Amino acid sequence: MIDKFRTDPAVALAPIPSGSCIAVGGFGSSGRPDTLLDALCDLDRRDLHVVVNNVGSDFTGIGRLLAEGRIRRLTASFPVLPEFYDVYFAGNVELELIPQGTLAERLRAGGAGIPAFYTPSGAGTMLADGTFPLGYDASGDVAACMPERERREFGGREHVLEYGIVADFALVKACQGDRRGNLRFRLSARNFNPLAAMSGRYTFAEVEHVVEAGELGPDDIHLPGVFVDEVLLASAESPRQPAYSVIPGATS
Amino acid sequence: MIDKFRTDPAVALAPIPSGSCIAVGGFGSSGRPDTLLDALCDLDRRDLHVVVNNVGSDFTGIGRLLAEGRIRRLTASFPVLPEFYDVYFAGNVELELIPQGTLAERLRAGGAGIPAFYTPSGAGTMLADGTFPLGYDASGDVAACMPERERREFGGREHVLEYGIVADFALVKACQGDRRGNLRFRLSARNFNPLAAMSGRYTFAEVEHVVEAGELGPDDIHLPGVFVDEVLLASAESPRQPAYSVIPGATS
Amino acid sequence: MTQATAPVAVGGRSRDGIAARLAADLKDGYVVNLGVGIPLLIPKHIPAGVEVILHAENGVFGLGPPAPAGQEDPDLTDAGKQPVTLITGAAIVDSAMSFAVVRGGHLDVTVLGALQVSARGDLANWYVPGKNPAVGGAMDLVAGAREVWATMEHVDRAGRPKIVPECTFPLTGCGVVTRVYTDLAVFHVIDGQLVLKECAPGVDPDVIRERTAASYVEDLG
Amino acid sequence: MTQATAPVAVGGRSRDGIAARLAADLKDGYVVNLGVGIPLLIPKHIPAGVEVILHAENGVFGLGPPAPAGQEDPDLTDAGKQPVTLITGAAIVDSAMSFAVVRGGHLDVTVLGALQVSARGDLANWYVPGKNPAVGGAMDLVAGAREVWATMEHVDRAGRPKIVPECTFPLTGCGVVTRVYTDLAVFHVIDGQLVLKECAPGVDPDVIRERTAASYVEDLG
Repeated sequence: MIDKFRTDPAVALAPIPSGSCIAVGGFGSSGRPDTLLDALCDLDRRDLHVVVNNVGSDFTGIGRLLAEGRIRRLTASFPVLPEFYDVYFAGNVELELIPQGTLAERLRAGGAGIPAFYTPSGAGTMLADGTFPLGYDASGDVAACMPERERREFGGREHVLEYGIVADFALVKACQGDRRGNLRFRLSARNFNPLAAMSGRYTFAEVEHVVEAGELGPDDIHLPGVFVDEVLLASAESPRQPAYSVIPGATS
Repeated sequence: MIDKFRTDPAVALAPIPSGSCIAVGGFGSSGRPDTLLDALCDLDRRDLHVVVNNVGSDFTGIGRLLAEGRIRRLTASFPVLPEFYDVYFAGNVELELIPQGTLAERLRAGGAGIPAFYTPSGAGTMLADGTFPLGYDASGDVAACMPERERREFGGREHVLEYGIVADFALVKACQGDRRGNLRFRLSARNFNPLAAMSGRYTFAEVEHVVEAGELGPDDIHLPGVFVDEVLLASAESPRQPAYSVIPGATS
Repeated sequence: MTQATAPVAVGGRSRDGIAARLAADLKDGYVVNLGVGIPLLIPKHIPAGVEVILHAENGVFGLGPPAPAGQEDPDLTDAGKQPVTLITGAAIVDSAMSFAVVRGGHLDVTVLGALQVSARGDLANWYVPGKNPAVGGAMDLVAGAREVWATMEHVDRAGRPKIVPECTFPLTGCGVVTRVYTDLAVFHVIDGQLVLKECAPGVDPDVIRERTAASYVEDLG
Repeated sequence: MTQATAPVAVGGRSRDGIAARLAADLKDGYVVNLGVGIPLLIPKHIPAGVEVILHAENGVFGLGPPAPAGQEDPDLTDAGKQPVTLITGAAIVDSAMSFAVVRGGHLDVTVLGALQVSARGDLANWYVPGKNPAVGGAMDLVAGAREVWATMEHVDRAGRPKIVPECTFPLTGCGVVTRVYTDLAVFHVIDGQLVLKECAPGVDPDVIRERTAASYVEDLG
């Protein structure tokens, strides 16, 4: 019988070695797998390449990984946290800055067996022309730049070649999950979670609610269990959500 | 107020000219927009480039377009209908034969602003090397072949370059739709419908059930209304579905 | 801070006035993405009877007003991570689908703040060198939306023109801007050329000319 | 039809026997796509206690048995357009996601019928020149699945070997086959080289050699 449920995050994540590339879901703290990120910190993993849309605004979640010096490279669109930049400019972490839509598409592509695709996003900018500093050295000079993107015209317009991202592992969060790994997300906490899950060669999902197989209808599953390897219950410390508001008839 | 509901298929589809490229949802007769396809035939449109996974097994739906000689080119993975091949070998319709996964991805890519992507599917086969007959002449000789695909290695493996498909129009079928064009599909009738809808510059959806805005929860919409321009009620002649069977505990 | 070098007041629109002027150009049924700054003032100025679907790049189609105090839901935020509400009939998608909409040309308008706009519609709005770089969805939005409307003060706090022959700040996109709404004027970009379409009430075309570094055509008909 | 040239019977497995032998190699938790022909005989032979998720390329993860008479649902078919059922906890996706799973290497095994398999694991199974061409998902499946298991009679109806030095029929994929299950034998493809791993009960290795045109290594340990 297929049973992807696991109970102990420390045991589950133990096979993740230092140095891994890890795709993480969430947009700020919304839909971020804090239970798994905390377990990774507690396991003292270091030298990580973290692929995530943003760091968030405090020292929880990705911010904790950063504060504890566990990140070697961040691939993101919107780091935000000022302390991240201190570490970046000091030469202690690399930043691969990627347009948000390109990042989402690269994660999906990696999971979908598409090694590369062309996009107009970023064409003609310093995120494509090889001048954006990937990292600094200790004296504050640029040590390396992000690679220049291959360019090609389609329909008379310049596009850049972007590569699919296949992460060694993925950490994601969902609202509900069953023993087969089928996941359902809630509202805008969905965001990058299905894409990070697709990108991971081995994917861990924390869920707010463990459900029986069949409780999620076949048309109500946002991500089929084939992309998920292990399912854990989110820590009770994770914030629980109240009912969201629909403003009837409001248009803005 | 946004109201994408239309009542008369003949009036709605009248702006589709002969010669158009039309993406159509469905897998065989499952999820195929027969109400819209019948309207297109009744409007006597001809010389169409139809992008659809398969023709089906009879002269309804795509089969009717074919029987009435309205198709100039078919882009598909699995034509099936023997009469299609009679017309193909007689030089009266072109066939662009595409691996099914590539076809799905090309429709999605066209709708997603990805002009081209690389895939391993079809690499090293006659669907990629420029030898598959696109069409025949009246004497039964090959008049033209499908273009040879650009090749490129990624990870030591050969891939081919495939282009996004942007169709002039799309015809799709859903189970439910609201006035904003939000759609929800039912079971395996979903198939190519969301992708055809994305690919269309202008998309018509026929739905089995018209619902109020808000009746479909925000997490229960399979395709956001932004991809849909007009929504029509499927003809009552379309088959209605009984409840499907779940075999508890069955594993095969 | 820079009072000594601040520009002489010449009238023109307030930030709310810019938002209201732009909102008047939104059409019923438009799907619109709003950036931070002046764009966030737009919703309250959308004309009655005009239904606009507001898109948040984190996957919301149909943003409502900010969440009332005490009803914030951590699972429902906008692209600025602020708790929001939904309109009836809103749809949620994942980030790849959100940007499939954007990149695929299914967004009618994206309204963005700008550091600079060039004579041919180049946009710089994501990065001030020396500060902390972050791009978010800006490059996807300008590459994909059918219309890119830049909103900004006509000159910066030091009085320097922000509509310039060539952007000196790093570009967000090349030739992407289709309209510019400032406190002084409305420009359209037509065939790669800036065209002055409107002066704000009480603002003389000469005032615009002296505060605009880029060349442009006048079409105030 | 071709009785006159039919091969001499040499024992070996029936079609159901091939399916049962292959089914014994499926592991608990595998996600498996089954083609038409012999592969469709596999479900009834899956060992007790082994839970396998059957994938249909039209977007089903968790196919159940064919729909009972009178309970067919036109909205629920398999890739062969036959009415099916779902197992408890099945998931439905669209065709792009269905093939994202396939192409992305998330399918454990695809089991396909074959016209020919070459010495290095090339597969031909989609098209007999002169007949009606249709490809479906075959090229995606062989390109993407972790394992590609070909099932077929060892020789064709005329007695000609189907395991050949080079495929003469048009290829479905190059070097994609990882195992071959026939009425006579089980081969694995290891480092681009066919390896005979098993003879069917009562079948002598010499019989396999004379009915196999491709060179291969024997590893019957």
